[in-house]
Parts: sequence; structure tokens; C-alpha cells
Amino acid sequence: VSNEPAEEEGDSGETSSEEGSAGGTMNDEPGDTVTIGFSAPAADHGWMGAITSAAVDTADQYEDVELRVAEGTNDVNVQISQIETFIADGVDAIVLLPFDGAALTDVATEAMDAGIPVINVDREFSSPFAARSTVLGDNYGMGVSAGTYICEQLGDQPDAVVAEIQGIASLPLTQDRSQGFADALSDCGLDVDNQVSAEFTVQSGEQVTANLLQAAPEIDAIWNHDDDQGVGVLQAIENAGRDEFFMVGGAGSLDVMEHIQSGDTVLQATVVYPSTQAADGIKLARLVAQEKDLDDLASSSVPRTVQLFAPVVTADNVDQFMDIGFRS
Amino acid sequence: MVTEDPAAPLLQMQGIVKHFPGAKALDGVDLDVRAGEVHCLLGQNGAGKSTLIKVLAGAHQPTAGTIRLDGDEIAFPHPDTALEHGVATMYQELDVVDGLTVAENIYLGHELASAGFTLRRSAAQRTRQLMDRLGHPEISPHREVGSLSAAGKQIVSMARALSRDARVIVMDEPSAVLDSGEVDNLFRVVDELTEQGIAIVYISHRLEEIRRIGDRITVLKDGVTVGRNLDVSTTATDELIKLMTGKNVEYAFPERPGVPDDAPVRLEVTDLALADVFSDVSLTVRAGEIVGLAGLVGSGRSEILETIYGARRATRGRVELDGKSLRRGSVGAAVAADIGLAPEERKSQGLLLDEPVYRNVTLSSFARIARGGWLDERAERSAAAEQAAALELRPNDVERPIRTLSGGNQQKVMLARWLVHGCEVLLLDEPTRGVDVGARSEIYDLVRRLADAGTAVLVVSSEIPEVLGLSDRVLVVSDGQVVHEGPAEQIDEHQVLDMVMEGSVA
Amino acid sequence: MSEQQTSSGAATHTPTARAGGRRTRGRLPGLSGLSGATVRNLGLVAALLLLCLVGFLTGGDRFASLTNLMIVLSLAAVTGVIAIGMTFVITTGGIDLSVGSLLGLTTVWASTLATQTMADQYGWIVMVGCALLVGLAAGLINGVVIAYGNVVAFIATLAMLVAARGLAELIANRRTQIVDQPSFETTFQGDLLGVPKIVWIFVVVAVAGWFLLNRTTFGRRTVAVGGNREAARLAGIDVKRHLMYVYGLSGLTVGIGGVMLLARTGAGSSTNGLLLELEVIAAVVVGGTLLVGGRGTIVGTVIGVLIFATLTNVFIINNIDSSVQQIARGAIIVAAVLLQQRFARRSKAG
Amino acid sequence: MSEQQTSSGAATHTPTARAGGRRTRGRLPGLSGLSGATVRNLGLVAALLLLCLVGFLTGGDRFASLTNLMIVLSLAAVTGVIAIGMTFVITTGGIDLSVGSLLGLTTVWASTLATQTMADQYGWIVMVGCALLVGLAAGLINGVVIAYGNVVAFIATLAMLVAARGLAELIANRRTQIVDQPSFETTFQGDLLGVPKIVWIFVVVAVAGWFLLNRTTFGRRTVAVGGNREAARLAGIDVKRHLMYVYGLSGLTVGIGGVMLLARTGAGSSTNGLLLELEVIAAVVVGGTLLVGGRGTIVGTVIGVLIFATLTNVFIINNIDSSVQQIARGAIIVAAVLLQQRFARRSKAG
Ligand SMILES: Nc1ncnc2c1ncn2[C@@H]1O[C@H](COP(=O)(O)OP(=O)(O)OP(=O)(O)O)[C@@H](O)[C@H]1O
Ligand SMILES: Nc1ncnc2c1ncn2[C@@H]1O[C@H](COP(=O)(O)OP(=O)(O)OP(=O)(O)O)[C@@H](O)[C@H]1O
Ligand SMILES: [Mg+2]
Ligand SMILES: [Mg+2]
Repeated sequence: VSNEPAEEEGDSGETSSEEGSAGGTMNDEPGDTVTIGFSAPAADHGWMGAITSAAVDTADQYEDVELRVAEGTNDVNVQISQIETFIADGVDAIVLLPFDGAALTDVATEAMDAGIPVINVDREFSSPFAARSTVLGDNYGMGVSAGTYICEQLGDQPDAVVAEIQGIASLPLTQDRSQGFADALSDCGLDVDNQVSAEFTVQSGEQVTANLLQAAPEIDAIWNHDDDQGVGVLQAIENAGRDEFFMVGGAGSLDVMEHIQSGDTVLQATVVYPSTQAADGIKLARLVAQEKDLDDLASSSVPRTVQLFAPVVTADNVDQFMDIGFRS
Repeated sequence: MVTEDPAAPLLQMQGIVKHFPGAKALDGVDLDVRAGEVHCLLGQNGAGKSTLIKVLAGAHQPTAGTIRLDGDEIAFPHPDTALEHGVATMYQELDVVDGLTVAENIYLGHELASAGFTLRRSAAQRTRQLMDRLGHPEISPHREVGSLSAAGKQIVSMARALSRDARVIVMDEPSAVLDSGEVDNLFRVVDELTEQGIAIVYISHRLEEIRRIGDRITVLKDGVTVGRNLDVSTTATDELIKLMTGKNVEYAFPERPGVPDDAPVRLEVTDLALADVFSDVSLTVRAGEIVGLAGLVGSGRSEILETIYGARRATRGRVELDGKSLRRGSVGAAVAADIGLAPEERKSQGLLLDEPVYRNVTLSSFARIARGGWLDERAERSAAAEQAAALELRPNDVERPIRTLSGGNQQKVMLARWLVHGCEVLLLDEPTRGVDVGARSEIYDLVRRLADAGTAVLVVSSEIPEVLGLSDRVLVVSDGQVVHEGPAEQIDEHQVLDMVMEGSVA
Repeated sequence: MSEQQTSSGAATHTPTARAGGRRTRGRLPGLSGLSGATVRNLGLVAALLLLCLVGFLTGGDRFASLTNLMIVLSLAAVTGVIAIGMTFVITTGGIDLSVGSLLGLTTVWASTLATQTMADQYGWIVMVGCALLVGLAAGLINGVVIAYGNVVAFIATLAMLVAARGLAELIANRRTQIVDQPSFETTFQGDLLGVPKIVWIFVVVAVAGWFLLNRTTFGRRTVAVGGNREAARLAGIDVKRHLMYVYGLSGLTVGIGGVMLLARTGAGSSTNGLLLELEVIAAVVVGGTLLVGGRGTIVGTVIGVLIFATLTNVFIINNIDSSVQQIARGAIIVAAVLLQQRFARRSKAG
Repeated sequence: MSEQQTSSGAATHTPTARAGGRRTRGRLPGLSGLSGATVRNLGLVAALLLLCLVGFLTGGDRFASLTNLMIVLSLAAVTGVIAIGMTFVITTGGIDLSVGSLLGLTTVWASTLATQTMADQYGWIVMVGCALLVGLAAGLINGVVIAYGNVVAFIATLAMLVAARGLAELIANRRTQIVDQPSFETTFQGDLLGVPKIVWIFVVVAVAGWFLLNRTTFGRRTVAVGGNREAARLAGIDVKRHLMYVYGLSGLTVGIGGVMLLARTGAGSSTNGLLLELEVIAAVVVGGTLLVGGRGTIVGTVIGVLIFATLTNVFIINNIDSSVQQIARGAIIVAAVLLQQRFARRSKAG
């Protein structure tokens, strides 16, 4: 289904994610059996869980792929050791979603030097030589999309109150998202009045939101970075009985899309941050390892960088996105 | 008044054997106890007395042997079972819980409760009755036990034994932390109990106490019964000591050679005070002199020693050693100036129980044993072994963990620590508490030898005869004040008692 | 100067002080056995009030409102219930590191499709029963390993922490499970007499915990086991069984917390309760329960939990940067403990 | 079967065993004063060997290779160095929860633009000095608060955990700082004689730690303070100052760990060391150091760290689902402790 006409003209953001479904391209023909090592941070929030599940599911679709999944860890020391083990094992390719891109750069370079192609997913290495190919989400772009959407809605009210609920504040990706958000808002003369950070978890989302709502008695718009913690955020809003504002989500979980579709909550939109990145990574890794090309492209080999688009999902276009939403 | 046939034993223990990993504590002990008697258990430190009564209490399981109660063979797999059968025990190690109140401690394990809820009022009421009976109406049932003195805790422990419907009450060195007034009180209660036909098993190292209340004696040595059914009134002290130690021991205090008049003053304490505990304590100890501090439990003697030593910060006053002032509140300064303290509670204040003997001995002497922070274990061992041999440590093995030594030998290790260090002033707090007769006279001799070698010794003891017998000079302390000072020969036990008699246990 | 004054003042009062001292060993005269705990709690209350003052000065009506009070209480409720159970564990001298991950496990297990489907048939009791049973069972396993296996509590419950998180992930398949069970929602969500139901649950558990610790044989034995394990054994208490029960109790309170969290967030997730253990233990210890065992205070624990909840609230109301928040939080924890100690000392000295 | 064999074997040797036993109290015959610790370590070694056996049976050459050994050792190195410091802390009866977040702080501080620029001028010593100083200073602050402020270690270091993380975030501005300092990289990255340099550092620190604990007055004092604080004080040891030093030492090892982690990852980040504290403590305690203090073993700690590292390695090699991994990890931790106890008991009985 990857060659649906709708997609050709529509959102390019779907290109890569569409590959997740059982495809019918030439490249899906079985080839040499390849072993792919996969390592990602701990599945301590829904999006990360979805990443790993999607990667495993994708690998299962190919009988010529043997996937090695390392224990999800937030300890870069352990993750480095996992990659070292993959290198020692002589896997054919490595798909790596590093807990911290910079910290895993050296070991990824080592893998590349050892002739093992590394597909870098989501959090970028600090050196271009560390990965054969990089599948990137667009964190900055996500913030920009959310900010732009809020600007569209509130642009005529310069003193509108905008609140932001971050994920784990200490992660670079959070900073990128916030930066994009702030930049986009400043374009239309708005700024972030209240900023809190949760932990990407339902529980923390509920806790900080309950307090946030108290801190800000009048709000016009909220951007919540992560739909998984959004479950708690929504519940807190419901518990507080507040509805004078609208909310924009982040990541694009199926629940959120359902809410957008039905319009039963303050959720008006969400910004997609594909949870299928690692699945794409697996596909690319397989192609690279089998020395095949990405036959949807005219150029002859797998591209160095695939940056996924961060589209805004609203009630108008939600139907198109339902099938890439992940169950958080 | 004995109710049944006095000869029929109420309790019979036969051939009790108890092995610990690597040690045989009991190797065939027999004991029979009649209703209404005070049965005394004698033996040196480590003879196995406490182990035997722990077997009786169900706290240890015997390796072999039988226990009969009223002629029926019986086993006590848990402390609970023994208590249910009317065997109540006051243990040697204080077995109270500091965080609970007096009433809660007494009824711990057999709480007065309905549907799991404690009946605090009736517990308090009964506790008051028990405390009245023990002569301590001032101890409130709601008081936290942690705030009581050691003697007060012992009384709670006794009340607990009484609160059980006991037929046999075992008392393991109950008088160790009591002073003479308290001991009188204890004996009055013991008399009451025996009149009701309750049997008492009484353990003590003080032979004079056994003379006062005992009926019959069983003697243990090295985990074996060596003397049974000895009548208190007809057995001579020499004979008991011989049974216990296997040799003839002079149970006497060493000679007092007398301190020469020109002996320099080693320790001089001027107007020392510790807020709310004692005030205006002034004393001197000359080289070669043994000075004793007599007084009731709780009169503040331990605090005086600890304050001199710097373990407590004096609120006022001065401590001088050979004319040089010591820094206030610094143990390090005291130790560096060659003052040593053997504290009152050996186990909690003095020893590293899991560490071997030699490490306990050298703990204060790193300055001598170590070079630039590096330890020379061989030097440590040999220094410790030398003292162990001189003190006749039993067993004479410096590798053994202190925990496995008997009380008297633990005390010797404490002394060895200061011998290795080399002290000008030695502060001894209750140096013979829980120490058996044999070891006692060894410790007396040792202290005297130290004094003869020029050490100034300050001794605290709750046993007035000991203070009087050992010291050259005695200070009597009452309620934080020195009320008398004079040569030990010129005062007797009754005079001391008269001087201190308005004290309290709590 | 002031030292001089104090000591001369003490000298004047020496006779009375000594007389009083003889009875109560340097405690304040005239206060009964509870006074020690009460005085220690005063320091905590002072810390809490200070925090509230700061909240009021910086937040004004946004802080000092009934709504905000309810927010703080709701925030405190789940942690608070679990802290009650933890108070018992710490009073025995133990520790339970598994509460956070067990909280995740109970919410996941009680909100699986299967459980919710059964609940549609038999009512909310199925979900609640499931949460309580899972919590209790896991707690009892902790207890057995610790009491009968002689594994030190820190390690045994750390192992449970790791294992329970893994199990929760397996069961939830790493997804968030939304609660969509009307009978559960109507029973546990929303308010009762203007107060959120989960706050009521917290109040009930705290009161029950207070009675259990202070007025029952179970509670007194808990103190005894923590204060002097050997003495407790010699008094005929089955120490091992008791320890097992105490860890079971902790697990049970986690189960209750799980129900409350499900009600509050409307979702079961294996990430629930991440790092909760440290917060709960901190609240209990700041509250005055001794880590070495032998002394526990439910009132202190409740105040400790409220201090932490209020702190979060004040921070967010003042819109403080999260890094700065953390630095301040660290400093405030230490300050609260020091303040509490100061009170305790002064009460002794006075 | 095998148990039968062992016990009959022991019976044959009984006479010797008893003779030895009289001197060394039921220890294995012929072993000197250290034997207690050695015997306990035997249980650990058995656990490690068992794990290696499983690794070999399931992974074959992929497990039993020199490369893989180096991978395991590199993984263990950072944790191991910090665990050495932690062993001292736990031997005093304390705990240091702040090591993980201090690790983050030291890596961040040592890799700021300012530090790296200075390092370009004066060499890698600037970065190393910075990491060590930051670790040492934070450790000493812990020590002062604990020893002189009388704040219980759990709370004091928990506060430091929170505060240091916040400070690290502030300094790094929540970005990862890349190490781009040639002299540092050439000095600490790569191998020496075929062994990664950070493994060498681990070895050096472990050996130094062993001597410090077993052969110096500092170590002896550490054991004394943990074994009986009051006795140590009355023996003339300045307990407070010593405690301060011990926490300082722990901070210092964290600083060393920070340098190693910077070398390994080439990046300083405030997220470094997340949750490391629990892993380090677990390794130390599984290694046989008593949480209540008074007994510490460096050899045990090293084996404990190796067990955890090998476990991770075996899991990866066997491609086990990560949720299942966690459940297994929990079970194995408990099993290792039980195995160790079994050895200790049997040695006593023999
Ligand atoms: N738990 C134990 N493990 C190993 N050995 C023990 C244990 N308890 C006691 N022992 C040993 O058993 C012997 C008897 O000890 P016990 O405490 O019964 O002596 P005791 O007669 O009560 O001495 P004391 O007068 O000093 O109280 C001693 O050698 C002691 O070291
Ligand atoms: N920690 C304390 N706080 C307040 N008062 C105390 C404390 N310790 C002791 N006291 C008081 O100091 C006085 C002396 O105590 P202590 O029991 O040490 O005297 P002692 O003469 O050495 O008796 P003992 O023979 O029991 O050692 C008592 O009145 C006691 O109430
Ligand atoms: Mg005894
Ligand atoms: Mg005393």
C-alpha cells in the first residue's frame, strides 16, 4: 500500500511510516538472512514502548531478519556495552536509538569502522561518521508545528496565556521541542507563560497538570509534549473541570487521535512524532546489510538521512493519520 | 512456705548439651529445682550459665538432653512455649524495647487486648500494681523505657517476669546493674515469690548475695555440672570457688603499699560540672594512687569519668594532666595525653564485637602500631599477644572475635587496650561488672600492679566493698555532688550507705 | 554571653530540674510518654507552616485557596497511603524499595482488558480486589524472602523492584491501559462533600494506620521487632511471621494506592510509580520515623508527605525552572530535618 | 547427591577440621583470620562461575572470548570504581544515594566549554582535576551534613542526589557536552597492553581500595566506626571527622568514575548515572559488605560488580526480551544472596 496515490500528493510525513505495514515492494522479497542488533532506551514511557514494539514487529515480518534486542536502558554505560557486544558478535547491522546521541557516538563509530553499518534513530550522533544512515524525528519542528498551530488559533490575542507541559526536562530533545515552540510563538507575539515538566509518565502528567491549573487560573492554550503523559494531563483537566482553553498534544497516540476525532475533550490537535522510526530503521538496516537500495527513490542507494515530518493532526485530517497512531 | 513435698523437683534438666558452630557451650548439665526454693547457679564467665537458662527458656534448642516439668518430659521449641508452661526469664542482656512504654514492655508478647486492640487502661493499672509490689511506684506505666536507667530497665524486666503466671522465674545476674538498696528490694520480692511456692533460679557472681537468699547451689564449669545439690548454709566459700575455678583462689584485695607523700599529682580536676548531672567536682589522683568513686546507681559517677575523659563536654571546670590543661570535650586530646577509659558498658561502649581480639586491643594505639597510616599487622598481633599472655586471657587466642569471649575476658581486653597504649591515668568504670570471682581478683591485682608502676587510677564501682577494698582514697558521690573524701581504711560500708542513701533508681 | 546566661539560669533551677529529671530523665517536666513524639512533630509542623507562609507570600490567593488545598491533598494522597505502609516497614528497621514499581504493577494488573471486562460484569470490586491482591501477594513475597530467606530487605525489595517493573511491562505490553469502567469511575472519581474521594481514602488509611500502630498488639509488636528484635523473640513473638505481615501490609497499601492512582489518572501503566520509593521513604524519614527501627510515627509521616506535596505545589505556582526546583528541593529537605532536630534538642534542653 | 558427597567428605576430615576449629572457631581449617571473608566470597565466586557457565552454555564462543571479557570489564569499570568508595561508606553503616547524580555532575562540570578550553592550554589535568574536585567537594558536603549536622545519611545524600542533578542540568543547560579535547582523549581512551585504559584504572582503584581498607589505620577506623560508633569514639577516634573523610572518599571515587565515563562516552550529560546508586549499592551488598556497618570487603564488591556486568552481558548475548530480563534479574539477585548465605552457613557448620 505504499504507493497509494493519496500519499504521493499528500503529506510526505507518511512516506516512511507507511512502510511499516506489510508492503509489496521489491525490497520485501526475502534475501540473505541478516542479523540486526537493536538497542533503545528503557521503555519507560509509552512512545518508547511503541518504538521497541514496532521494531520487533517489523523484524518479525521478514523471515530473513534475525533481531537481537538488548535490554532497554537509560544508562549510557550499559548501552555502550550492548553495542560492543553486538560488534563482538559480528551482527550485520545495528539499529541504535541512543539514550544520549553524543555519548554513543564513539562506540557507533567503532562499529562502523568494524564494517557494521549503524542506523541511528531519533537522537542524533555528534559525528556524521558514526552512522550509515539516520532516521530522525524532528523535535524542533515538532515545537514549531505546535507553536504555529497555536499562533493560528490565538494570533489575534497578544496577551493570551499559553502553557507548556514538557517531558523530562533534562533531555536535549525536550529542549529542542521547547525551543521550536518558543520560536514559533514569538513569530506571532506570544510567549510561554507557564512551563512545567513531567516525566513522560501518566502519573507525573497528572500531578504537574493539577498544580499547573491551579497556578494559572486562566489559560488559552496548552501544549503538552507527549501524548503518553497526556493521558494524565487530560485526566487532571477533567478532574479540575476546566475547559476554557484548547490543548495540543505531541507524538500522536491513537487515544489522542480518537479524542480529536470525537471532540469530547479540550484536545484539538496533536503533533505527530512517529513511533515507527525504529521500524524504519530496521527496514533500512536490512536493506543496507543486504546491500539493496531504497527502490522508491530514484537515487541508487539508501539515503544518509531521513528526517520525518512533524505534521499537525486536527479534526479535519485526523482520519488520514489514524493508522499510524500508536496505542500509548 | 513450701507447698508440696520439698524433695520432689519441680523442674529437672538432665544431660543438657548445646553446641554452637565451633563451640561446645554445654556438655551435659544437670539441674533440678524445687518449688519454693532459690536455686543458685554458679560458675565462671563462660561456664554456660546463660546458655543453660536460654535452653530452659526455649531461646536455644538443646543438642541433647531432656527437660522435665512436674515429672513430665517437655520441649520448648519457642520462648513462647516456655512462657506458657510457667517458665519466665529475666535475661542477662537487658531484654527491653526502648521505644515502648513500661506497660507495653511488660505485656509484650501477651498483650492485654480485645480483638487485637490493646487495653491500655487495664495494662496500666496492672503495671502500677506490679511496680508497687516491686517498690517503685514512681515508675509510671506510660513512661518510655528508653528513658529509664539500666536499673530501671532491670526492674521493668522483673515486672515482666512477674506479670507472667510463672512457676519458675529465672534471674540471670539481675543484681549486676543494681546498687545495694535495690538489691535489698529485689530480695524482698524474691522472698515473697518463694513463699507462694514459686521457684527461683538465681545467677550471680556475688557470693555474698547467694549466702543471703540462696537455698541450694549448682556449680557449672566448662559446660558441665561439677557441683550439685550443695546446701548454701553448709558449703564453704573456698569450696565453691574451688569447684568453679578448679583451683584455690585468694578472694582478697591486694595489699595497699601506700602512696608516698612526694608522689606527683597526675590528674587534677577543678570545679568540673556538667549541666543537670553533677557540679563542683574537684579531685586529684597522684601517681601510683587508686582513687575510688562510691555512690548509688544514677548518682553521676559515670558522667564524671566520661567528662574527665572528654567524652562529654564539661559545662564548667578544668581537667589537668601533670599540670597541663586538657582540651574540653575531646577524647582525642585525652587519649593523646595518655588518659584511658574502660567504659561501663563494655559491649556497647567499648568493643567491636565482631572484630578479633588483637584489633580491639590496638584500637587506641595506632600512633604506636602504624607508620604513616600503614598498619603492621604482625606488630599488632604480637603486641596484643603479649598483653593477652600477661593477663592470662582465656582462651589465649588473639584472632578470636571478641563476641565469643566471656565477660571477664572481654574486660581484660579492654584493659589490654590501655596497657598497649600505655597510660598515665586510667579511668575504670565498673571494672568487674559481670566478672567472675577468679577473674575479679586477677583484675584487682592488675590494677594494683599498674598503680604500683606509677599509673594514676580512678575507679567507679557500685559494689561498695570493692571500692573500699581496692582504693587508697575514696570519694563518695551523691546526686551529682562529692559529699565525702578520705582514705579508704577510715570508712566502712555502712557509713558510705548512710551518706548516699537518699537516691532513686529511676 | 548567652551561654553564660543559660548556665547561670540552669544553676538557679537546679533543685527542681534534678527533681524533675529524676522522673523523666531530662524531658520536659509534666509531659507524658507521648511528649517526645509530639515535640518532634512540632518541628515538622513548623517546617510545613513556614512552607505555607512562603507559598502565601509568593502565590497569594492562588496558594491560599480551598481548591489549592484539595490539589495538594490529592497530590499527597497516593504517596501518603503508601507512606503509611512504609512507616510500618521502616519501624521494623526494614525498607521497601519495591513500592514504586509495585504501584505500576497493581495499576496495570487491575486495568487489563480482562479485569475490566470482568468488572463490567461483577462491578468495580473486581478491579479493586485485583489491585489489593496483587499488592498483598507481592508484599508477602518480599516478606517471605526477607524473614525466612534472611535476605537483607534492601536487596530483596530491590530485586522485587526490578522484577515487578518487568512483569508490569509484560502484562501491559508496554502500553498505557485506559480505564473505561463506569462503575469504577463513579465509585472512586470525583468528590464527596467537596473533598476528592481519594483524599477521603487517604484520611481513612491514615487514621486506620495510626490506630494500628499505636493501639493494637500488631503495632506494638512492630515497634518491638524494630527496637530490639532479640527481645521481641524472647518475649514469645514470632518475629519472622510478623515481618512477613508487615511487608504484606506495605504491599496492601500499595494496592490501595494503585486503586487511587487508577481513579486519579484513569490509566494503568507500567511507568506508574517510577522513583516513588525514594520519595515515600524520604517523607517517612523526614517525618521522624527512625531508619534503624524502633520508632515510628504516622502523624509525622502524614506531615512529611504534606511537606513534599506542598513543596511541589509552591514551586509550580511560582513557575520555577525545574533545575532550580531540584536544587532548592535538596536544600529544603536538609533544612527541614535540621529544623526538626533543633526543636527536639531545644525541648530536651528546656 | 553432591550434597551427600560434600558432607561425607567433610566427615573424613573432621579431626583436622576440629583441631583447626579450636583455633579459628569453626572456620575452614588452615585458613587464617581472613577466612571468614574468604569463605563468604567463595559463595559469590560460585555465583559468578555459575553465571559464566550459563553464559558459556548459551553463548559459546561469543561469551567465552577475550573480547567479550574486555566488554564485561569495561562495563564494570565505572560502576566498580564508585562501588569501591561506596564500600567504605557502607562499612561505616552509612549509605550514599548521591553517587549517580554526582557522576552526572562531575562529567558535566569536567566537560564544560570553559574546562575544555582551559584543558587545551594546560592539558587533560584540568578536566581530571575538575572532576575529582567536584566529586570530592560534593562528597565532603555530604559528610559534613551527615557527621556534623547529624542528618541521617539516607536523607542527606538523597537531598544531594536531587540537588546535584539540578545543578548539573543548570550547568549543562540540559544539553550534552561533547568532549573534544585531544590530550584527554589520547590519555584515557583506547587500550594499554590490550586492556582498555579504564579497566586499568578500575584495577588500580580496587587494589588501592583493598590496601586502604585492610592495611591502613584509615580502613581500620572505618570498620571501627561502623562496628560500634560509640566504642570508636571512646577509643579516641574522631568519628565525625572520619565520617566526613569517608563520604569525601566516596565523592572522589565518583570523580574518578566521571573521568572514566567521559573517556568512555566522550560526552558529559546531566543524565549520566541515572539510577546508578541502586546498582552500586546492590553490588556492594551482594558482595557481602554489611548494610549495618562494621564489615566491608573490597574483593566481594568487585565480584558483586562483575556479577551484575556479566548478567547484562549474558542477557544481551541470549537476546532475551527486556521485560523478561528484568524479571530474571530480580530473581537472580535474590538467588545470588541466598547462595552466598548457604556457603557461609555450611562453612560454619563444617
Ligand atoms: N551464640 C553463641 N555462639 C557461639 N558461642 C556461644 C554463643 N553463646 C555462648 N557461646 C559460648 O558458650 C560459652 C558459654 O557462654 P555463657 O554465656 O552461657 O556463659 P555464662 O556462664 O553465662 O558466662 P557469664 O558469667 O560471663 O555470663 C562461652 O564460651 C560462649 O563463648
Ligand atoms: N542522656 C542523659 N540525659 C539526661 N540525663 C541523663 C542522661 N544520662 C544520664 N543522666 C542523668 O545523670 C545521672 C547519673 O547517671 P548514671 O546512671 O550514669 O550515674 P552512675 O552513678 O554512673 O550510675 P551507674 O552505676 O548506673 O553507672 C542520672 O541522674 C541520670 O538521670
Ligand atoms: Mg551469662
Ligand atoms: Mg555508671
